[in-house]
Amino acid sequence: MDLPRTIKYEADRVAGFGKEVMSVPGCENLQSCIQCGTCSGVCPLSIYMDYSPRQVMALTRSDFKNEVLRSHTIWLCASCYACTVECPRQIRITDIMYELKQRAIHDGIYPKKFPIPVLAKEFYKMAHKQGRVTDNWLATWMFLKTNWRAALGMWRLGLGLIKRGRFSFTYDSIRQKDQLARMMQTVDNLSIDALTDAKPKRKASH
Amino acid sequence: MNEKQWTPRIVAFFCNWCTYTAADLAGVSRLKYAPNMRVIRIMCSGRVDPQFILEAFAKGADGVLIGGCHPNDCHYAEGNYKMLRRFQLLQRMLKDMGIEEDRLRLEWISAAEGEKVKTVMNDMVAKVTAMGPLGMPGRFADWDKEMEHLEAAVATAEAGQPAHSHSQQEVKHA
Amino acid sequence: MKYSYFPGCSLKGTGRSYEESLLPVFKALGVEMEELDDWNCCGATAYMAVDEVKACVMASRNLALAERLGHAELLAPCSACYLVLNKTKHYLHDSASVRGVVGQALQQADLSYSGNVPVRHPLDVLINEVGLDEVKKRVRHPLKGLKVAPYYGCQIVRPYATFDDQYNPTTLDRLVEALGGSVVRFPLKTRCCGGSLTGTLPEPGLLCSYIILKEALARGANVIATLCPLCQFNLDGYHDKITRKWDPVRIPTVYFSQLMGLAFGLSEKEMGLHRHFIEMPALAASAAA
Amino acid sequence: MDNQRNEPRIGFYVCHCGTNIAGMVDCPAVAQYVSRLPNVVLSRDYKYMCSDPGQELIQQDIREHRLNRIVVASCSPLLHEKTFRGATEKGGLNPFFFHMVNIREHDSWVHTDKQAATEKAKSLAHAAIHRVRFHKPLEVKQVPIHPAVLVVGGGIAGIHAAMTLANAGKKVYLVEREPSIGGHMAKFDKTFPTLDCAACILTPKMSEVGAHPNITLWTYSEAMKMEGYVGNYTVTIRHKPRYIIEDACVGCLECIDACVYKQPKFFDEFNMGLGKRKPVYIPFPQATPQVVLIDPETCLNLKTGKCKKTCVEACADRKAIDFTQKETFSEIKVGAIIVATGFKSFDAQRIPQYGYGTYPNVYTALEIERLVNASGPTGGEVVLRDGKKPKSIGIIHCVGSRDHKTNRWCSRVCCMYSMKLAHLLKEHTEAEVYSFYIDMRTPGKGYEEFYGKLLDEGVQFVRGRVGEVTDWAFTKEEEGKLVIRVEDTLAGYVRRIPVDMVVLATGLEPQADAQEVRRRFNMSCGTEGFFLERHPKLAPVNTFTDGILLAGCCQGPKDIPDTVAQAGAAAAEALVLIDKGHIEQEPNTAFIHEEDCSGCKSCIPLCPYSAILFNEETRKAIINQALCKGCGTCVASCPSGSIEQNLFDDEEIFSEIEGVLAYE
Amino acid sequence: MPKPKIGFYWCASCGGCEEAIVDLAEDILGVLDALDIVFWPCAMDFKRSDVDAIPDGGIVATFLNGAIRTSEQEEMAHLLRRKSQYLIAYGSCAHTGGIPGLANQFSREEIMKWVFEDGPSNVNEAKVRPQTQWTENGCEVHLPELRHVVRSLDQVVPVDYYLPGCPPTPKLTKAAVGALLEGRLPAKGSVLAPDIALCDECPRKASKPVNTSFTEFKRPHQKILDPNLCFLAQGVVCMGPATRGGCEALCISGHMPCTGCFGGTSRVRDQGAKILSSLCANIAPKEEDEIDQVLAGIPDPVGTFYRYGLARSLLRRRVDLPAPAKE
Repeated sequence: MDLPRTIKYEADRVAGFGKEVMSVPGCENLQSCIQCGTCSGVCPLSIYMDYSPRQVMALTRSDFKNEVLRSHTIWLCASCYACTVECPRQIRITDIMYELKQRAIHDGIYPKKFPIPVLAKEFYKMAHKQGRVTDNWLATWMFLKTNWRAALGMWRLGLGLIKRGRFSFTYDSIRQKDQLARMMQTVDNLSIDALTDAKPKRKASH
Repeated sequence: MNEKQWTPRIVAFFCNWCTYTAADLAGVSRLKYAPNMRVIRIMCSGRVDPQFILEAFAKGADGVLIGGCHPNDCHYAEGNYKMLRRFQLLQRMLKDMGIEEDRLRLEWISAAEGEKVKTVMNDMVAKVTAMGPLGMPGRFADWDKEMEHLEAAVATAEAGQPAHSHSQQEVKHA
Repeated sequence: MKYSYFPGCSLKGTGRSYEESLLPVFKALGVEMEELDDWNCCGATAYMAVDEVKACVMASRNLALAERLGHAELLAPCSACYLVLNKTKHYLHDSASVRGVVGQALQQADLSYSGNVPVRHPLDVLINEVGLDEVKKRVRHPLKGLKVAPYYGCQIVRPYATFDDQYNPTTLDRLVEALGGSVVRFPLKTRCCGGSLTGTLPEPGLLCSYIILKEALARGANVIATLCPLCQFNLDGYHDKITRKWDPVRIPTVYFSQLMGLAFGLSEKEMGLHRHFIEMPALAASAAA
Repeated sequence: MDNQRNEPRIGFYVCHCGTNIAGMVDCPAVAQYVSRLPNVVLSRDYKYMCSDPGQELIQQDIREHRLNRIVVASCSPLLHEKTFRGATEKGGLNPFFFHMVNIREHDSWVHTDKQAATEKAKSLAHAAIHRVRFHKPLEVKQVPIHPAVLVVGGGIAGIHAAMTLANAGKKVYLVEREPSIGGHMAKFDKTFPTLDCAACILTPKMSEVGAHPNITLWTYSEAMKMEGYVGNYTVTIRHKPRYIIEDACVGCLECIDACVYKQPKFFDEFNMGLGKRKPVYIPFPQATPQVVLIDPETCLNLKTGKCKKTCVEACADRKAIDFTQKETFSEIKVGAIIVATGFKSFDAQRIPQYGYGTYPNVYTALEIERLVNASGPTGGEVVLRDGKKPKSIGIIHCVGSRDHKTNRWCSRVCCMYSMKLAHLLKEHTEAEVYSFYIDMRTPGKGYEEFYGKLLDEGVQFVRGRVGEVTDWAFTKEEEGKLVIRVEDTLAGYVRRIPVDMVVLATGLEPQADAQEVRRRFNMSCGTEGFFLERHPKLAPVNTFTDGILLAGCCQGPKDIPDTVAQAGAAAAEALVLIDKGHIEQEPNTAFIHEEDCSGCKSCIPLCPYSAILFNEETRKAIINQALCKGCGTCVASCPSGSIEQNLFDDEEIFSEIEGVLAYE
Repeated sequence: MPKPKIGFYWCASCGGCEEAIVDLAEDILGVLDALDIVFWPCAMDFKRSDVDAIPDGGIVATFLNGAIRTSEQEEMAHLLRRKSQYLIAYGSCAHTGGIPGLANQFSREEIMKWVFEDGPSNVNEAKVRPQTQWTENGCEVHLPELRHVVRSLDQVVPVDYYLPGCPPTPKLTKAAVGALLEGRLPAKGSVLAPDIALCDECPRKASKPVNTSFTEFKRPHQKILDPNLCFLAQGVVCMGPATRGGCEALCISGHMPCTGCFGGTSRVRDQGAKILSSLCANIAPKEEDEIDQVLAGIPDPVGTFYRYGLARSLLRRRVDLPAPAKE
């Protein structure tokens, strides 16, 4: 029988990862986490998480980048902000989750067929391209990309939506798509320096 | 100090009971702030003579900060109000003399507000840095340069004569 | 009273009954809402997960459009839009560099944003500007006997709770009472409905919805009132799946604006109630009574 | 000493303070810099200037190098100015020829750039060197002290301080605003970790206070106003009407039985509302003084004037009841004041997710103290509000402690008292008891052992801060219960635990009127609102106002042993003051040169102590040195520069300004 | 033995100080008995060459009035310094810059522009300005240059004594001359007037209440004033408390508040700052807005507190004015 080893060596850490996350505005307070577990205690989704939010905080602070970015936790966060509001150290946990999600997408470290990051990326693409998001199409694309069988399971809901006039057959979009594209291009062109105190790293990645 | 990069010099007058103690607290709490402030301890902000402020500017301060107890909390009942009133007219007068309002600042900081000492110090240093040097001694020297030509001539004329050596104390402020 | 209006993608799609009910009800109350011309996606939740700065740029375009339109305040009925627009305002206020990037991007569109357009939720305006007295005056068919579980969801009170208490909000409770309905004490009023998870990872998402539906029934409610299109969709659209997984929890979830419309004497059809999966059989009877 | 009047010969010392200063300031470089300044005869750096050898060094140098001015650059003058003045004096100089430079609190501890910090130290030292040239020899003033002491607050701290002083033969006024002394401790059932009966140890002390010939006990009274200065404070005390003549009441309590209200029906403050009382009542059986009082809010006669006054009948010849009583005031003179005003228990409703005030079976710890107390409202029987016995109980720690949204500090006693309550509750109910903690803090004699005992007793300790207490059920067994949702951070699971009773271990916070009291006694408050001690280590019971001392939880949360120890320390400090018979005053007073004063009177209204008088004969102003406190407001305001201030004279400050702006 | 020689000269001043010397009236005859006036261009026909001819230190004392404003004045100050054993700054302008010193609130360009172009009484369409040098009929003509900064005399050359006042009173002048003749001179650098503020000799001194507690400030023309009551008691700024006495309170007797021409006492570095400090500390209100309301009664603090002393004050000149080279 193969027993997995649970010990962590220093080599498993990605030095500087925690510091980097904590240097992002809004994420600084993570340094003062006292591991009380309030975040997990109030999280409606913590019951499904592989690491509890508290553990994600601990792992992040200790530079366990790969473990954090691979965890389901960050993708299960539904952004209800309960943890952020309750945290006795006023750590903006939801924002840290966003930060970790962005890093996961940027570094491509997430379960490939895991549907949530795919939804995020599809959402992003559609919003980027059309200026608006047509939710039923978004869902359709997402299912096709991850698990087309699941899409089949959704047919009843889709049909219901169509029947009730809640299904849009066309893509909604804004008129001035070019304007939006120009704006996004500007962001892409801005040097990293312009963002040092906000988003220290990447340009958009997709 | 070598002229590598200018950083402001700010003179601060802190009252013994509140603000000076708060600055001590900031120290005990190991809060970190900009090193540009030079604190002079006085017993009460009411002791701050406007002459001190003008003198500080004239001697090269880029800003002056006065720290006192919060209204109604003065150790000596109302010294801080006396300072507040002077401050309001002085700030206006300084503006008429071409010194920006932000170079003179009055803050109420209680003995408990070590954090506020840090914030105020950093904020004031940032603001004064943005305004650039006031550099009064240098300005005095620049103004007086227009007399150099004549002084030189006088010096030549007097060479060898012991009557009066015109070292001009008043003129050489710097 | 005239406001700029940012419907957001949902109110044009699966949540269109929200808009269909909100517009006539506010009109009846004398509140004018002018839709932003060519608004774009707010940059919501999923977008933020990919690029927060760009999400800010998306949101800022809308804020700038609102500023150009000139009405003092912007109404955002969707909780996610409300949150993202407000969050962007905070970011712009707090971070000079984000402000810089956004400013340059806006320049590309000949737009500018000075930070001066408050983003408010229609419920906020209803309670604090219009006032419940005005609402009461227009009630033709009080919702007598209707037991309502007021469900606020998460993003309207967290983390930028401005018009209501974040632990125990009461604005919706008071509105329902003004309409003649009765409110059940509902401890889950701000619990998450599962949000976007329901569509992606059915198990956790559905459980969230199930807990809310089940508890509303346990508290004796016969309808859940909500103010967010995603909450409405989650609580309304998945009854069959939930029933298959756990037990039957059949209870309708409607927008507060729909309840208002019914109380004002508008028809179910006008309020878009026919678009919902779970209809409200008890409501017609009680409203008529 | 001619030495002192000659040309200044300055000795300069820069202290390393171990690495406290030397770690951020290049001390030898500072000494080197100063050595080149005018009038500096000697400039040294040394590891610990405040140490004996450091002080010895100064004395020796004064003698060997004929120094007549001393400057030490080290920590804050508020800490060691006295020390170095002493060394200067021992060296044979007037102590006021010393000046101190703060390069620790104001420099090395707050900066991160060694070069900039060193630069700053140099310019601060430069200023002191400039300034000290103008120093003059000064005499310390002596003022006699009034030998009585006022103790404000009659909790265990106030009681202990008052007893200590009274036993030392001093006159003590003990003022308590509640109708009885005893404070919070009187409400407790047992005390940790020994489980002594709180009443058994407190009650005898209370009666002793009541009977002590040296103590004037004023309950239901408040110290309203304080004037004067150390050694000579005048305090005004307000006595609220109890509608009972204290001297006439013998504590027979017959009036209570006789009250027209047959049953107690009003909120009983002492029992946190868990019990009821009548309009005429005694707060609790052991109350001191044993005197009843009448609550005007509920007394029929005081409210409506229409009552049979059966109480008066019952009191009969003793005639202790007086419905015409009004509030009165007395004025006392004391030399020192001990402030022991205690704490306030955190209001649990401020954390709504724990359901206090919403769910009837959520209690605060103080309520449980009464509930488990044999003399409490239930006679010590622990029952829920519906009369049922709880089968499971959850105790939540850190309610209103260690929380940035409410109170950031650790309340220090909650872990211990929670365990005490866990023990008592288990003892009384045999229920399953859960204790939810963030970190278990048991730093005290016998405390950790107590924790061990509780573990042995089978209390379920769960490490995790509770997310919420709610009444919605997910499973069958949760129905009808309160559900605690928490992450068991040690086990790594989120848990839902249904219980019958929830106990909130509320933290300690400053009294609601702490700010007012602070102003009244000229004290400072820390960030969190507790009264600020002069120095956290070296002067923990002193305040920045001489003669005002602190004891107990008004200074910060502490347990009973620490409170008593601190009260003893405060009493000792008061004794030191009083027994000396006089106090020495800093000679930083202002004075007017008669020949310079034009008699413009500008200064006169500015003095907060009315120390400046106009001499009608000479038509000039004069300053009464005994009244001057040295704020310097008049000095700054004299339009003709005719007022000087010792230690803070114009020339001294001007030279300091010039010094701090001197560039190297 | 020849009579000691003395000189009088004026720089940037109004001529009032010259009047003051004439105001010695018949006493001037006594002066003439004892002294020999060798230079007094205002009253007698002396030329610079006359001064050049005197050996260095050949004049016992020169009374120089007026601030130093032009290159010529500066040159004369140096010349007279060299020729005199004692150089006496006579009157406010020489002492502290005086009224001309108020020009230190403006740059030279601003002043020129106003005086020669924008002033309402100007007719100068060609915008001609005086030149320091030009040629007329083959002759080169020179005019002194206007300096950018107005200076007190001691900011240009060392001064031995000061006689304050705008102008100094005959009594003080006489006393100074007397002291000079009798060799009873105080320490160098002294101001030859009492070192005590004006209130000491003010006829209204007794009428000043202990607590002025200002609730408003008025300028003298805004109010009908009680001729017997202390001005400060009436809410009118009087510089008396911050101003050296010795003037015999002439202005007060003329029912005008003191404007400060004698300068501060020896214990004060900046007269304006001192009076500001004293007045403000005695304002009644505590709220910032209300304090500002009271202070609004002093619309021009620089002009009020530094009417005679700006040039010699701690700040000397409006600090954001360009340096001469950069103008």
